[in-house]
Amino acid sequence: MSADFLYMIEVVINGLMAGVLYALVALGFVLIYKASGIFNYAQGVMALFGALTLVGIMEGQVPFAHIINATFGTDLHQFGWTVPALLAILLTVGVMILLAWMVHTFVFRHLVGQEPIILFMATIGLAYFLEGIGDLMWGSDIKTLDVGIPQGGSLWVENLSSGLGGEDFYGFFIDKLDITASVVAILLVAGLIAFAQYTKQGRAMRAVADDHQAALSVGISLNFIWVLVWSLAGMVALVAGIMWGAKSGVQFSLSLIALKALPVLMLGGFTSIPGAIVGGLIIGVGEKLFEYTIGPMIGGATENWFAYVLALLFLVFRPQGLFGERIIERV
Amino acid sequence: MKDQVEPHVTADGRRIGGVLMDLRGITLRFGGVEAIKNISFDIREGEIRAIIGPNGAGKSSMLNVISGFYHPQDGEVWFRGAKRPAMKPFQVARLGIARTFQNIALFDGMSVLDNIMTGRLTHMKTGLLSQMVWAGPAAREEAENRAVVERIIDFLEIQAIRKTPVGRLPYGLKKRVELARALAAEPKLLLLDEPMAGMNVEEKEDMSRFILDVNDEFGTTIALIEHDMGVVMDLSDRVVVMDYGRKIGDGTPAEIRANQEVIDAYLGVAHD
Amino acid sequence: ELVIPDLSYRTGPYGANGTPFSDGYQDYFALLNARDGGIGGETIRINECETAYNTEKGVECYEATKGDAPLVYQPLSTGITYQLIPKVAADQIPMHTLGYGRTSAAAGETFPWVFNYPATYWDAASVAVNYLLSENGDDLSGKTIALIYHNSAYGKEPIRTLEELSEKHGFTLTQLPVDPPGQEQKSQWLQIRRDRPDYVIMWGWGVQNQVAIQEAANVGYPMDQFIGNWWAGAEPDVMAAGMAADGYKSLNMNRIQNYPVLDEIRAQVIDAGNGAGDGSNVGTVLYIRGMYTAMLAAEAIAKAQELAGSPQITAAQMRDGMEALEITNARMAELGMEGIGPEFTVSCENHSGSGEGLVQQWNAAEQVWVPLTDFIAPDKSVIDPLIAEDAAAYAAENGITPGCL
Amino acid sequence: MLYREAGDFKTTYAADSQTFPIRSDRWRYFAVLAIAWGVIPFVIDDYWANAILVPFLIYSIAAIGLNILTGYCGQVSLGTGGFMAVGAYSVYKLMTMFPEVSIVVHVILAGGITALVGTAFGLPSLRIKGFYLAVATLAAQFFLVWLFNKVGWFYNYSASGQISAPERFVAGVAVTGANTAPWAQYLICLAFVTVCAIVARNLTRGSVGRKWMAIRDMDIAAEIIGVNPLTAKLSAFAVSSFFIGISGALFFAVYLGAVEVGEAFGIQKSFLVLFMCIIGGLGSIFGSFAGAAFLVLLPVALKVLGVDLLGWPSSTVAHLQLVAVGALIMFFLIKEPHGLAQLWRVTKEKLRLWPFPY
Amino acid sequence: MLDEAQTETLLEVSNIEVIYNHVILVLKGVSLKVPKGGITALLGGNGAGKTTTLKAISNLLHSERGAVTKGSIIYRGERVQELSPEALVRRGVIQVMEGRHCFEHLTIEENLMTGAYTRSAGKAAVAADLEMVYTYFPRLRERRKSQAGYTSGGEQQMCAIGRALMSKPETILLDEPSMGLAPQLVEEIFGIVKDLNEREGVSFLLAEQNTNVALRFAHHGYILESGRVVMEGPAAELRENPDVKEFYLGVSDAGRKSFRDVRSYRRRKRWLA
Ligand SMILES: Nc1ncnc2c1ncn2[C@@H]1O[C@H](COP(=O)(O)OP(=O)(O)OP(=O)(O)O)[C@@H](O)[C@H]1O
Ligand SMILES: Nc1ncnc2c1ncn2[C@@H]1O[C@H](COP(=O)(O)OP(=O)(O)OP(=O)(O)O)[C@@H](O)[C@H]1O
Ligand SMILES: [Mg+2]
Ligand SMILES: [Mg+2]
Repeated sequence: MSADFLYMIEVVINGLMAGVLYALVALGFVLIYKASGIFNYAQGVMALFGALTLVGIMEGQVPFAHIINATFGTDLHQFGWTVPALLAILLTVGVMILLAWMVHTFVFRHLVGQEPIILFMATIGLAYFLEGIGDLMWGSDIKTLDVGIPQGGSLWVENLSSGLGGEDFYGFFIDKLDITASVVAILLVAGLIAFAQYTKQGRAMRAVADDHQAALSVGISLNFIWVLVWSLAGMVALVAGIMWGAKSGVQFSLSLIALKALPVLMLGGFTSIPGAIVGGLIIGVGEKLFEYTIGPMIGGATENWFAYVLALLFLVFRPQGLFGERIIERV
Repeated sequence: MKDQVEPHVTADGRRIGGVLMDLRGITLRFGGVEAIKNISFDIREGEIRAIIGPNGAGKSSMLNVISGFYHPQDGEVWFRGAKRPAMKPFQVARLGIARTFQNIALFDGMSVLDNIMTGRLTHMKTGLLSQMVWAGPAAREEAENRAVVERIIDFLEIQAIRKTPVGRLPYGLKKRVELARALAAEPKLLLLDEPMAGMNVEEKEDMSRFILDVNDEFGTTIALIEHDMGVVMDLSDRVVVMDYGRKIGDGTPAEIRANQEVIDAYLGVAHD
Repeated sequence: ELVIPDLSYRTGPYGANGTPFSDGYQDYFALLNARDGGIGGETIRINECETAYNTEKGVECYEATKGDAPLVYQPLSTGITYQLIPKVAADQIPMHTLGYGRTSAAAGETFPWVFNYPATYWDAASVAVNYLLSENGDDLSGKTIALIYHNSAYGKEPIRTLEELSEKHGFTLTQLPVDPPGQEQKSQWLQIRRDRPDYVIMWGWGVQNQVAIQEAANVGYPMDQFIGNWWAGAEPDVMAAGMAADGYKSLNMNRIQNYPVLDEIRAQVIDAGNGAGDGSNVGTVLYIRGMYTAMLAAEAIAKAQELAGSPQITAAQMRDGMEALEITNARMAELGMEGIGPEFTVSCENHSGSGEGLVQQWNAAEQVWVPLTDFIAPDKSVIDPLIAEDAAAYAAENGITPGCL
Repeated sequence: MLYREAGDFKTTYAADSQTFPIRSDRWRYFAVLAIAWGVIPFVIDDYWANAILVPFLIYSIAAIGLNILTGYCGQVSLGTGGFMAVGAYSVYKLMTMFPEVSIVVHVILAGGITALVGTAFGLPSLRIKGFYLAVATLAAQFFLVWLFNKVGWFYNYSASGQISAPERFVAGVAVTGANTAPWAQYLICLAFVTVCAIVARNLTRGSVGRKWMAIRDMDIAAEIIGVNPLTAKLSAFAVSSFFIGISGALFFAVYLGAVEVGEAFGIQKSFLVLFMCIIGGLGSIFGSFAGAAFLVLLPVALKVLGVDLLGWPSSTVAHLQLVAVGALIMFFLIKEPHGLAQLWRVTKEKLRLWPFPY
Repeated sequence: MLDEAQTETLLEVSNIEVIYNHVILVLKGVSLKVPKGGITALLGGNGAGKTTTLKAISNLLHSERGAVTKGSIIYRGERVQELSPEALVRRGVIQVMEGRHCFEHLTIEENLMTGAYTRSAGKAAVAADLEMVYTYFPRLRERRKSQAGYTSGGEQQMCAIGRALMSKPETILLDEPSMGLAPQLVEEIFGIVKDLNEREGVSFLLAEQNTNVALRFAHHGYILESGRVVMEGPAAELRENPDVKEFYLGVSDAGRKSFRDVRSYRRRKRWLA
């Protein structure tokens, strides 16, 4: 096999892996959308917030140190202890659940029955709010997150495949972090599908998405369902935050990964959990291949827009995304 | 073969003309569900034609076929003596077919007046540029059409709610506004999908009066779906009965009332 | 009292970079106030305004602070610099854009109010190439160099110069743009992995740097062939990759080491509770650069006071001070920062100083940047014509008749 | 009775469909116009022009434009930044290619070019709806930004890819370039705002506006009663983009003077303008102004409060500002989901009943 | 026939006022009682406030920006105004909303199953109830795998009622159950109401336009106009009231009028609302 072709395959494989990472973010969106019709723009910031909190807890940072020091003239920064990763993750999950509860109780409970765009807007407000709080709480410097996920190219894969294509081919490059992310994503997706399809809460969640009022009228507790779903989404965000944080450090830009998840959502369908994964894979491969093959001819940096254009092309044929629920149009 | 009744004048003095719309062998499927199975019937100029049948029989689907929203897999729609080609709903509307909807489809964000004015859209022609400056043709056209709409508002006695956002209106008034919107189009053929659902007798009487007046004064042909047998029997000239997508009866109210198949499938006990 | 605005950014995507710089900038003035009672007897007041690296907020900050008789602006953003170039000229307030902004502002006759000493982007590109030349026995022919850059005005700046240089020295230049913020660079690095260029030069900022260094490590690109410009060579850029970043190189206009002045700052500013930040940044690359920038401003103020003959100076006098600025090794030593930057002088024709920079390398085990070289001079024979051309175009477009004030 | 509508009779339909059918509203409107044209230009200074009024006016145009598309026609768009960029780059190219033509013409032409581009990107709206469309418009946003960044022709091959506005005059007064007086900047923007607002109001009260609203409220029903969705949606995209293009052109030429596309017209801009529409009130011209004012003033006000009055460190204020903006957005939505315009309407209803609670 | 004097009052609404959006006053002091085991009808024209009353009871007003500003709602001796709709369902009060409100994207069967959301009874009991609903509405069984959004109006109405039954309620607030149903089905539904009432002791509060049928099945009736109760009494008495006859039943002394005749007579002036 020619080296060029093999490199192409490598790009495809890496595209798939990148797609999984996008899908991790997209999953959180899907959960909330499915349960409430809320298009949660804050998902990216939630990932940032989760990762920040995790680092903060692991390193024993004093939350709101700047404000405390400024107001009381103290000089607090660290508690002086460190927390093992696993325990810290559990604590962070607790924080995310608390966050979910607060988000619901203080914001979305009061917006039941509003139009989707209003809810969307509220999530943007939430994004600002969380971003500010995250900075105030943990500081805006760049943090490194190390929960022990292996990183770097997998030598095993590289050695195994290097014989395939002569001396111009160095073997496939696959990042160990990506492999981990894929495994985690598959587990998450399987779990979430089971939840949505086969549990009473899962059904209630879909009911709520369709008609808040009617759901209330049959005794579904919006409060419970929404807190549940926001908690789940918070946990998914945390997972995404951990993966992306390990890649690029924990800092503001992490919140912008939401933008990478949007085309994935659009392509997979806002309401479909498997759609998030499939969408992620298609987008990942599509944008990487395009950048790799066509990109150099037209000046590169095409990934951002190409992902959207690709998703758009799919939508023209299926306006609700590949796996989204059919949009019911009747009179 | 269809019965070829000549144009005639009814007992109460209304003129019934020739065939306005002719539906021939309409079949409509949704995936596995066959909502309409090879149904044919016609609607004559000037008459009030009722479509009745149990729930899920395919009545609303039939109206949707007529207004071009559903495209039947089989069958032809003839309008004013010509076969109607496949059309988009808005093109059908421009032919002069207006309708109301079973689940009220008003524009919630607009006032009653604006809602009814949307009914005039097929008659309003000034372009974007002229509207931008709002002088001359645009303003004139607006005023002219407004006058038509005001007549309809007076006619339907909804002057008081003219400027209210329709979202806030109670059900019955919404139905009336919807009727007003359809009337504003000055249609040849008016399709009414359960215009009297959710009304009490008094309101039904009002509605009946409007329907009769429209039919009488403007000579508008009306096809209506209704579950209140009293209304159907009193108002309509001819009735089509559907059941599970099939046509099980077609004739004058008296004939329908006596039709055993209709009684079994729909009416239950013979209705007074 | 002398007013120095500080258009800083401590939030937003680049907040992690803006914070240490601004801390250093402010702390140095605080030190002057605490230690010397200001400059020439006049205390210095910092007027901080948060821009979030956003041009509109930058303009708002400029308008909000300019009524306060500010002496010099220093926006730390190429985008904001472009907004302010015409404005400062109209308002007659000097602006200092150290190693960023519009390169052709070096042409002081066209841009009398803008200064970009001690070096410009184009200098940086040339310094990097000169460094590589010295590494390769003055011959780069047949080599390939990949430029991975921030896909913005800032990132595109060096392209012109590098293209000229590639022609002159016979190396092949490939360009790999990365859309900001730059979290996803897989395709770029797979391309690098496949093509194995001899060197990779990076023009990045913010998260792009961290990801690039991480990805370089992942694909096994040799760190010592990977050179960032001076905005891609600070601690946050390399920390995320941990040990894998060991050996990464970058340019700098400052030599990073523990200067006596830093101890003074710790003692007299931070410990006294007057620090702009919590003190944790003192001594880092961007902190030192901020402090260095402040020092250059302070020296220019001193010069201006000398020229004006009074301690209270106006913005116009400040400009004259900047144009007459002279930084010598002796003076830097005197200030407790010996060798922190190149020696240079400013003149009406040359607002960009000597253009020298050095190469430093990251030692991940010790977590320090180690200067590898002395200050390297750029190839002015390539840069100067480019500057002249660009300045002429600007002058023509805006109806400016170049000349000294 | 602080606010009255009664006793204000109309005898013709034309009078009833005028812009402000209620007399007191009309007077208020004239008063605002009089102050805007007759007073502010004489008192305006650099700070008010550059930091507050000029951006407010320009964003108002953009918000009106987006409101036409999103508020009136129900098509959520996140491509506003990209369309503003089209306006900015068009006006730049026109200014440099035809220096002798008046800038006013250039700005209008830039609006026209943007309208064409907007219409093209509006085509998918025929198939794609709701948030799917919103996300799809991001394709326009990212693609346009990429294009202007990549193709040298658009920025006249300048080294950094920035464009900067040369000096141009209207009636002998500089309106672009460094030497523009604040009142000149303000007045040219005000002129465009006034015309745009009137045009928008005219369009939205007539049959075109009703078509848009019908599509927004229930597109299927609209089609069945005779609205051609193709022309309705595309005309909304065109008109909306026209306004947005004008605002982009002014944003570049009059306000900033120099822009870099990714920075000035990035996705954040799209969001910002959308916020303005929603906070102000979807489907309301007044709301567009209110939203623009709110979001231009709020950060400035918070900063003045935090840094200047309370003396907090600017970084803390910057973070708190995010928190406060976020919290206020949520608070407003909870208080009144239909925006400031609706808040005003409800207040009027209350005033009408005053002093009785209902 | 239910003996009114004997039974306890299950639900008591006293003198409530409801305001939408802080400004629109809709109910102006409505009081009514629902006795245990009774069928109580709430009649009145469009916009009289029937739906609003029901929503006030089931606490669904909140999400429509409406609020009860005065008066009290007592269920089994407990003030329930501050409860969540869900808590009310758990107490056995469920509302069938006007205008169907099915979950469009769920299948008919899934819709029905959501009705059992609050129940802790085992799978078997739920399955048995599902079976019961299917027996009441065979049409639903046929369409059980279709998405509710694609079923006909009448089918959706059946689905909504069936869904409410799935929660094994003690009191059902039925809002216009007959709307859009074929006459045969209307009879059937009221038959089911009667059946549930008599055999299972379910109490009903029934908002209806179809006065004729409603008064035939109800024990007690209230007539609402413009947010006030203008008349109340046992159903049988109401049926005989001449005003009710004329305005709500459409019969005059001369028997049922034809709808064709409406154009030819002027209505008698009605009582003041
Ligand atoms: N969400 C709302 N906001 C404002 N006003 C409302 C709202 N809902 C209802 N109303 C008003 O409250 C009044 C009573 O409405 P309601 O729906 O209770 O009447 P109803 O008796 O159920 O009528 P129908 O038989 O038509 O259903 C109406 O005038 C209506 O306009
Ligand atoms: N778009 C669609 N997709 C799938 N099935 C449909 C669709 N529209 C209608 N149906 C099915 O077709 C059948 C007929 O529906 P239709 O709405 O025409 O009934 P109808 O006679 O109007 O009944 P009702 O009196 O209850 O309104 C129903 O079983 C319905 O579920
Ligand atoms: Mg129907
Ligand atoms: Mg009702």
